Formats: sequence, C-alpha cells, structure tokens
Amino acid sequence: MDSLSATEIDQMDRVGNRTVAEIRKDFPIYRRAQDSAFVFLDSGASSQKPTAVLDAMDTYYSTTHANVHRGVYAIAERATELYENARVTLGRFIGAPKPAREIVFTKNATEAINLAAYSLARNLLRSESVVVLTEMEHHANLVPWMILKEQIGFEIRYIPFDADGFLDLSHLDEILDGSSIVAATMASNVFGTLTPIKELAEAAHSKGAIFLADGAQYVPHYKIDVKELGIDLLAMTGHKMLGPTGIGALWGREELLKKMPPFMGGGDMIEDVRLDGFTPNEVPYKFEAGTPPIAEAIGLAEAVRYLEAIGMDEIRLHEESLLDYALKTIGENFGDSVVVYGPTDATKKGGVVSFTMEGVHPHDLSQILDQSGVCVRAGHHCAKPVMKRLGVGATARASFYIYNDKSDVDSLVEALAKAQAFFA
Amino acid sequence: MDSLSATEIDQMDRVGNRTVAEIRKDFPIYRRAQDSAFVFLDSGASSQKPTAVLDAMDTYYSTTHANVHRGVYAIAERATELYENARVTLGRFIGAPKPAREIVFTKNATEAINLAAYSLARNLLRSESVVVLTEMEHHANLVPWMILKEQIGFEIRYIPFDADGFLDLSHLDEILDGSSIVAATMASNVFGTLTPIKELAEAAHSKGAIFLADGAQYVPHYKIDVKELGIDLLAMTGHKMLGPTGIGALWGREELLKKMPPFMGGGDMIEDVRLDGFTPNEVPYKFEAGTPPIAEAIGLAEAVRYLEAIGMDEIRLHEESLLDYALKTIGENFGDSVVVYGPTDATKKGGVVSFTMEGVHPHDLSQILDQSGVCVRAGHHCAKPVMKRLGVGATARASFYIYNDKSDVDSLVEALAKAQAFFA
Amino acid sequence: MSGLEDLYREIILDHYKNPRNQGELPTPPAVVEQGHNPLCGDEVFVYIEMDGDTIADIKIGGQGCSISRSSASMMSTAVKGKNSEEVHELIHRFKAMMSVEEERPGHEGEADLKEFGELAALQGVVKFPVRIKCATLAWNTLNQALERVQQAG
Amino acid sequence: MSGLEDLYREIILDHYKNPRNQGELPTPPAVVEQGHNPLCGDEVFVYIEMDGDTIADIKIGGQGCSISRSSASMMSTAVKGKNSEEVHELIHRFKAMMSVEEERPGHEGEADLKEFGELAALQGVVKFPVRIKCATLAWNTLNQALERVQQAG
Ligand SMILES: Cc1ncc(COP(=O)(O)O)c(C=O)c1O
Ligand SMILES: Cc1ncc(COP(=O)(O)O)c(C=O)c1O
Repeated sequence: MDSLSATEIDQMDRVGNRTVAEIRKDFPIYRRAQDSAFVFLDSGASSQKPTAVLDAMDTYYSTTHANVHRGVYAIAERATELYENARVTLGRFIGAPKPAREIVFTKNATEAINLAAYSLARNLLRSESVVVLTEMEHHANLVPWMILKEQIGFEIRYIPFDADGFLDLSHLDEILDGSSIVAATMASNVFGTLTPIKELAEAAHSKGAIFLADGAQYVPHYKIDVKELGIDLLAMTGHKMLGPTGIGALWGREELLKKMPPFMGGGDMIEDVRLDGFTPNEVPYKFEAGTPPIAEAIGLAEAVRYLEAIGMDEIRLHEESLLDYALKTIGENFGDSVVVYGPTDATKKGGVVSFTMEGVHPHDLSQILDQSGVCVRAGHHCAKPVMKRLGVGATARASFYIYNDKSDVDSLVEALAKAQAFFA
Repeated sequence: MDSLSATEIDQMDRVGNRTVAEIRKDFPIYRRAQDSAFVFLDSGASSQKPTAVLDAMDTYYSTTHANVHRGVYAIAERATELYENARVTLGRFIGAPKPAREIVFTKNATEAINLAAYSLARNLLRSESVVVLTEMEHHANLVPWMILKEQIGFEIRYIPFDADGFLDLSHLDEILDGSSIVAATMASNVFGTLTPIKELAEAAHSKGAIFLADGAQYVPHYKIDVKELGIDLLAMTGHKMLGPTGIGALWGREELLKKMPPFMGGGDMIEDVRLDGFTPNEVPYKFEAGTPPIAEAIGLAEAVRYLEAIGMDEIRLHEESLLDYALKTIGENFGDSVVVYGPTDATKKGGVVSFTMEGVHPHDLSQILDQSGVCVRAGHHCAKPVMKRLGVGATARASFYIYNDKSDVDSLVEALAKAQAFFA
Repeated sequence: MSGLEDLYREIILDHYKNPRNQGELPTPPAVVEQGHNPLCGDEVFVYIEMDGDTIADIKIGGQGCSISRSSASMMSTAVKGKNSEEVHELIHRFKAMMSVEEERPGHEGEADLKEFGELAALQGVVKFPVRIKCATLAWNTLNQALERVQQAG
Repeated sequence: MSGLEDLYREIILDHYKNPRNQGELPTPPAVVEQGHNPLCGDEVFVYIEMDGDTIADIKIGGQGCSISRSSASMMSTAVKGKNSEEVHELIHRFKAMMSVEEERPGHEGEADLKEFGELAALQGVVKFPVRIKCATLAWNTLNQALERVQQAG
C-alpha cells in the first residue's frame, strides 16, 4: 500500500476539520481503553456515545426531570419543551417538512417499523393484498410483516439482489404490481450496499403503494432529505447514530400519519376516553402511548447536533476512505482466503465490510480478534435470508464510524493474520 | 396538629434508618434546587433519579457499551451480562420464580400491557369473548383493549368502584362470567386505593381467565411477590421507581409466556427466519424485538438495588405517615372548600392525594402552587372515565416518595392557602 | 405571587368568574362542536347559529381552567355578529398571538394587538407554553364548527 | 494469544477439523432434529437411530463454529451405544459443566469431570459466556430428538 497519497491517509485520520484523535477525546470509552488496545469496528451494531450526549441526559435528570405533556409546573413544562424540541431537531435533520408533527418517537427502529406495519395493515391489508420487501432486509423489516401475514394472510413478495449485493430491479414492475406497501432498507447492514430509494419510492407510488424506508443503517452516515427522496415513512434508531439506547423514531408524511390508526393504546395518545371507546389524539401524539423515552429523546437530539457539527458529508467521505483502504488491504493481504461480500467499489456502499476467512468460522474469528482488542461482529447480522442466499451460516463484519482511522484498519488486518495462523 | 407525637414526625422525616435529608443528597435534582424552593409532589407521574442510577448508566456507556446478545468480543459479552443481570435483579425484586426467563423488558408499562393484550388477543379473543377491566383503570389498561375490541369485537365489562374509590365486588361473579382475561390496576393512580389483587386473581382463575395486574403505581412503593399473589402477568414501569425513562417490563409466568405468540417482530426475537416465515426465539427473547433499552435496564436494576437497600416496608411506612398527615392537615385547614377523593384512611391507600379546591380549577391551582415551588399534577391523570364518574374534569394530585418529608406537606398546605386567597 | 399577573390579568379572572354567552343553543338550527384538551381533560362545547354567513348567536358550554374559560368567553363576544371571513381572520390572528401558527406573521400580530380589545389580555399566556392549549381550545373548536357549517351548506 | 488456550484446546481443534460421525441417516428409521443458535445462525442436525432404548447410530449435520462443531462431534462419540437414561444423565452433567442447569449440582459436576473423557476439554468455554450456547446447541438438539423418539414410541 505504498501507493497511498498523503491526502488519502489524511482523509482516513480526520473528519472534516477535526482529527480522529481529537474526536476520540469526545468519547469516554476511548479513555477507559487507553491502556489496552481498543479497536472498535462494530458501529453497525451500535455506536459509541460522546460525552455531550451523556451530559445532556444527566443534566436533564439532574435539573428538569418530570413527566411530559401533563404538568403545569415549571420543570414539567421545561421537560416538555426539551422533549418537543428534540422532535424538531431530529425532524429537521432528515428534512421533514413539518418536524413537530411528523416525528414519532419509538424505542428503536424495530418498533418504528412494527408501528407502521401494524397501523397500515389495519386499514390497508386484506388477504388478497401484496406487500413488497427485498431479500436483503434486516429481520426488523421482515418479521413484522410475517407476523401480520399470519393473521391477515396477504402475499409477501421480495425484490431479489444480485451477486454483488445490489437490488435486482429487472422485474420491479411485475413484482410491485398490485402492491399496497413497499418497504426496503436504504443500506444493507450486511453488504453496505445502498438501495435506489428514490427510484423505489417512485415505482411504489406509480402503483399506488405506500413506501417505507428502513434508515437504520443510512441515517447515521449520510445526509438525508425525506422530501427529496419522496418516501412516505422512515424508520430510524438512535443508538447507531451516537444516541442512547431506548430511542428511535418513525417519520411519516403528516397527511399519511393522520390517516393511520393508532398502534399501541395508553396515556397521551388519546383525546378522550370513555368506557365505551376513545378518540385518538392528533399526530404525532396519537402514536406515542405512555411515558415516552424523554431523556433518550433529549440525548438523541444532542447526538444529532454533534453529527451536524462534524458534517454528514464529511462523515461519508471519511468512511469511504476507510472502506476503500480496508477493501484494498484485505485483498492484498489475504487474497482468496478471505471472501468479502458485496461490491468492492467503496463509492457504492456504506462503511461496512462483511467477510469470511477460509477455515475459520466467523465466531472463532471474532473471538480471536478480540484478543487483539479488535471488535467485529460475527453472525447472521439479523439477516438470515441473506446468509442463506450467500450459502454461509454467518459472516464477520467490520463497520466504521467517525472515531475510526487508518490504524484501526491496520489493526484489523494484523489480527486477521494472527487468526489465520492460529487455525492453520 | 399539635397532637403529633415525636415518633409520628420522625416517621415522616426518615425512611428506615436514613433521614430524608440524607436521602435527598442522593438525588442531584435537590442540589440544583437548593437556592429556590423545590417541593416535588408528583412522583406518581414520574420519580426523580438518584446519582447511583445515573452513574450506572454513564459507567456502562463509558466502559462497556456494545449491542447485546450478538457480539463475541469482550465488551459485547459484558454488556449482555449486565443486561441479563438486570433482568434477574428486577425479577427477584418482584418474587419471580424464574427471573431470567420471565421478565420481558419494554419501554414502559404501557408497552407491557399492549404486548400482553395484542399477544393474548391473538390466541384467546374472539368476537364472543369477554375481557374484564375496572372502572378505575389508567388509560394504559383501557385503550389497548379498546383498540383490539375495534378489530376483534369482544365485550369489555367493568368492575365498578364505590364512592370511596374502592372496587365494588358485589357482582364480581356475574361480571367475570365467561371472561377470558381480567386486567386490573393494583393501585389507583387517582385515589391511591389498593385493589384486592389476590382475590381478583383467584376469582379470574376460577372462571379460567388469565389475570393481568397493572403494577405501575404499586411496584415502586410496596413489597410484592407475584407468586404469592397468584397473578399471571404484571406490568411495571421504570421511571416511577427511581429508574430512567424508556424502560418498563412485563413479568409473566413462564408457562404462560411460552404459549403467547410474539407481538413485535425483528432482530433478537427469532430463532430462524426464512423468506417464507420465521420461528420465534425462546422466552423472554421472543418478546424483545430489536435492540433493547440496554443502558435503561442497567439503570433500572440500580434503582431496584437502591430501593432494596432502603427497604420497601420502610418506604411504605414513610409514605403512609406523610399521607396520614396530609389528609388530616388539609381537612383541618380547608374544611369543605377542598374535596379529597378516595378514602381518608391512610392505611388503605398509597401515598396519593387527589383533590379539588372550590372556585379554583386544578390547572390554575397547579400553576399557582408552582410559584411557591410546589409541584403537583393537575388534570385527568389518564383516567378520564374516573373523572367522569367523579363529575369533574380534572383534579389536582399530590403524591409522595422517599425524598418527601413533613415540610413538603406543610409547604403544600401553605401554597394552597395562597391560591385560595388569590382566587377568592 | 410575582410572575402570575402576566397570566392572570384582572379581565381574565372577570371572564372566568362571569363567563359571557354561557349555555346551549338548539341544534338545529345551531351547530355544536366539542373540543378536548387531551392533556388536562378540559372540554368545551361551542354552539353557533348562523344567519347567512354571519354568526348570529354563539353559546359556550363545558368546563375548564380560567384561561380556557375566559378565552372562550372573550371569543364569544368577539365573534358574535361577524361574518365567517372576519372570524377566520380573528382565529388566525389569535393563534398567531399564541405563536401556534405555522407561518408566524412576524411582528404584524403584535402591531394589531390593540384591535384585539380584551383578547390582548391573553397575550401573557405565551410565556406559559402548557397553557397555550387552554387558550386556543375554544378557537380551534369554533373553527371546526365553522367547517361543519360549510360542509353542511 | 494468551487466554485462548483455555477455549481452544488441541482436542477441540482436532474435532473441529476432523469431525466424527458427520453425515445423515435415513429417516425413518432414524429421527432427525434441527437446532438453531438464534444469536449467530449456527445450525445443527442430529440424526439418531435407536435400537430399543439404545442409540445405535448417530450422525451430525449442519454448520457452526469450532466450539459448536467439536462439541457435537465429541457428543456423538460419547452417546453412541448408550441407553436413554445414560444419555440423559450425560446431557444433564454436560449442561451442569456449562453452568446452564437451573439447579447446579454444586461441585459434583467437577468431581465427575474425569469420566467425561474428551468432553472435559470444553470446560474452558464456561469462561466465555456467549460461547456456552455454541457448546450446548448439539446437546439440546439431541435432547429434543430423544423426546421425539419417546413421543413416537
Ligand atoms: C396505574 C398506571 N398504569 C399505567 C401507567 C403507565 O405508565 P407508563 O406511562 O410509564 O407506561 C401509569 C402511569 O402513568 C399508571 O399510573
Ligand atoms: C438495516 C437495519 N434495520 C433495522 C435495524 C434495527 O434497529 P434496532 O435494533 O435499533 O431496532 C438494524 C439494526 O440492527 C439494521 O441494521
């Protein structure tokens, strides 16, 4: 790799105008890890959290905590304001036209998709209906539909993917025919490949179908504008984008959300309750039953501000440079003994490298890498149908974020070499 | 009130072997509030958090955060261990026979009830079925059933309550006849009255019905043993018991949980997924779809340890003494101009006083109390059917917890007098 | 009780204690619309009887806090005898004063406060965000009642 | 690579690279049961053919990591020729060694390790909690297969 230019190295070691070394200072976990190697390459599963996010939550709990939407006293009002501001912050981040009314907070992306699925199913799906998914969905965008199918009996069709992990759109028109809902991931959590969301949304709309995008792996890494993309619903999760656990969101076009019936019932989502029935509240409250994850929403808003300060375009550039270097270095060092799944062109995928090593099961690989402080995921990545298609039970997966740099890739490669030797 | 004995005063100013003044030092919000009055009497809506809980979460994020159940590397294993230990801690706290398999983490009590309702409905409820609730339920235990009723068409019957806010069991046998599910709160969030849970559970079982208890207002304040009570399912919420927002739980008898179909679909709740269907995971994972509220579960476990160290019986004694004093003082100071709802015998209810003041709407009352730093809730308390029965639109509600003492009750009474003067 | 004078102006307390146009109207010819404040349980019933395009009579029912009741009471006196365009304009301006209109008309709203008459007394509510819903409840309900009239017409 | 020797004993790697009793058996007369490790996607198929109450033959299929495959391989050699009571006892003791039995039989398990033969090599897995599921997968699946035999009988 002596062909690396100074600019290329620089790209890997900084994000926008900050060095990765500086950025790491914002993440307390890198402090703890100073005496032992800590090469965290599993942000695709869950990211680390900057101090600013933890502080925002602590400050909230230490000065203003009270239940939201109901109190007339000062700290309850302030808590409500912080919670509602978090909604607007997240909404603006994704280009929501009406952030205050279009963001529904959930506990994670999975709940966001279930909410959409359960709610849409009630008004829209009958035994003769068709729901279209892709073969590379995460279980979060497969199983909710399967559960509903067991109850309602509609048809699920799948858009297939090709050998490089790209969706195969050659029969799209046929597949979408008669569909009421089309739901697809924006970025594969296995391959990292990006899906042509705008095209899919348009195709769905041309059939009169509603289009749901699973942004769990996309929103943390790319600039996104839901209006520009023309999608109807977007699922997101906080813990993959520097936010706390326990928070996610569903964005939906206001007009659509208004038409959707509620999912869970409880406090806050009602306008009136009588013993013989209830009237739902207005959007987005209609979908938020019970005490919401208040501190978590506040933490997520802080994460969004942190990401915005760094710059989403800069984040993408940084990850692309790491990805490019990783793909090349792994290829050079291991040849055919390591198989990388998905495209090898870094511009066409997110910062994710899924691979297997000949003779070493991913589980064992991950365990051995851990001895060198290298954290990668091993398993089916909640995408068992993808694994089946690839003909493997599991892969190892390294994924990058803002706190990773060139040395992390080098550590990965070194550790892989050790593992290979160990099992040789 | 010159009749107060030293013991009675002491009871109000300490919990077990710690003084309230000491306990407040554990709660950072009381630090912030030192220069201005802070009389927090809204723990029934949400409690404050001790430093230990915040620290447990911060330490987790700063040293061990990674997604659970899937990683083979050290911090992911440790995160999984902490999360699973939290399950056991909470389970033991409520006397769960098999804590590791019977606690399902949710985001709040509302999700816990919705989970139970949606899941049970699928196997159990038909248009001719009967679900029995009480007239004093929180919306969280009303609306989920109403949403399902709209879809399935079963009958909902209600156990009424009497003028003192006690359940009227005189027609219980009749009401329960033919029921499949009986669901009742353990403590009214409006009156504070306790419901005869053991008796209700037995009556439900004698009809072959499943009994669900809403413990949101009970678990934070009383020792509870689910086995002893003979209940089948218990909903809990973390933020009312010193825990963080974004976490709750459903406990269920293992045998019952095993029979219940999954609610939400996604990662972690499956054993296998194929394009043509899925096999659910074992309990409790079957009910936990997606990345769970990991830090929140860890925080809740710390809250449980904090409560256990103080002692649940001691907490109850303390609250009872405050309640007793509050009921007497309000009566003496305001006579008929303040109406207290529910029983006036402190031994028969939790630390909750719901009241209205003649000529002052609860909303205005709460706003004026806030000027004196006194935080009480005003509104329908997510129990609109109860309000309707009482013939009021709203009440004011003061509720007590371990960080309250005699001076808080005195401040409340003083502030009430000011409000009365203001609106006279 | 510092800080509260902004919220509880004399005139507000007066309308609260002596609400104008309280009661019901026979429907038809009047229409009635019910409004809820989901956060606190306040309810308002707005009855309007039209004479052509003009609100010939209006009555207010329900229950609520001082802000909600006085706002409804003041609204009833303000809109009686006005035509629907004038009423819509007033609703728009009132909500702008409460800063809940999507496009806030800059300082326009404030400049117009004088014409608001008594209604200007409710301006102080803006500082208490939770109470804004109390103040706007009757206005939103009136808006719905007008929509109902239009649909029927 | 310190720390790893506990997990990856020689004998484990040997069974991983040269798994015993791999393959399938015709069903019937054999029964087959499939096991999943939901956390990582590993799959195992356990085929058993009974001769009366005795496991006359056993074959292992599927895919998995070194721990899962070697545990299955060792299990296959350990249970072949044993009757169902002996097998159940072995399953119980193996799970006790993995500390996943509800009632852990105190130090009993450890004392018995010797009789475990090769299986004792898996003891180190206990220190790696996530891998326990890998080690027990085949055993749980065998247990299910025996249940199926019993139900059919
Ligand atoms: C009796 C009762 N049940 C259920 C709930 C709902 O709890 P959560 O909002 O945390 O879901 C509450 C709290 O408001 C309650 O008081
Ligand atoms: C593509 C995709 N969708 C959905 C999810 C689910 O996210 P969560 O577990 O936060 O609900 C994930 C994360 O695992 C994912 O990668």
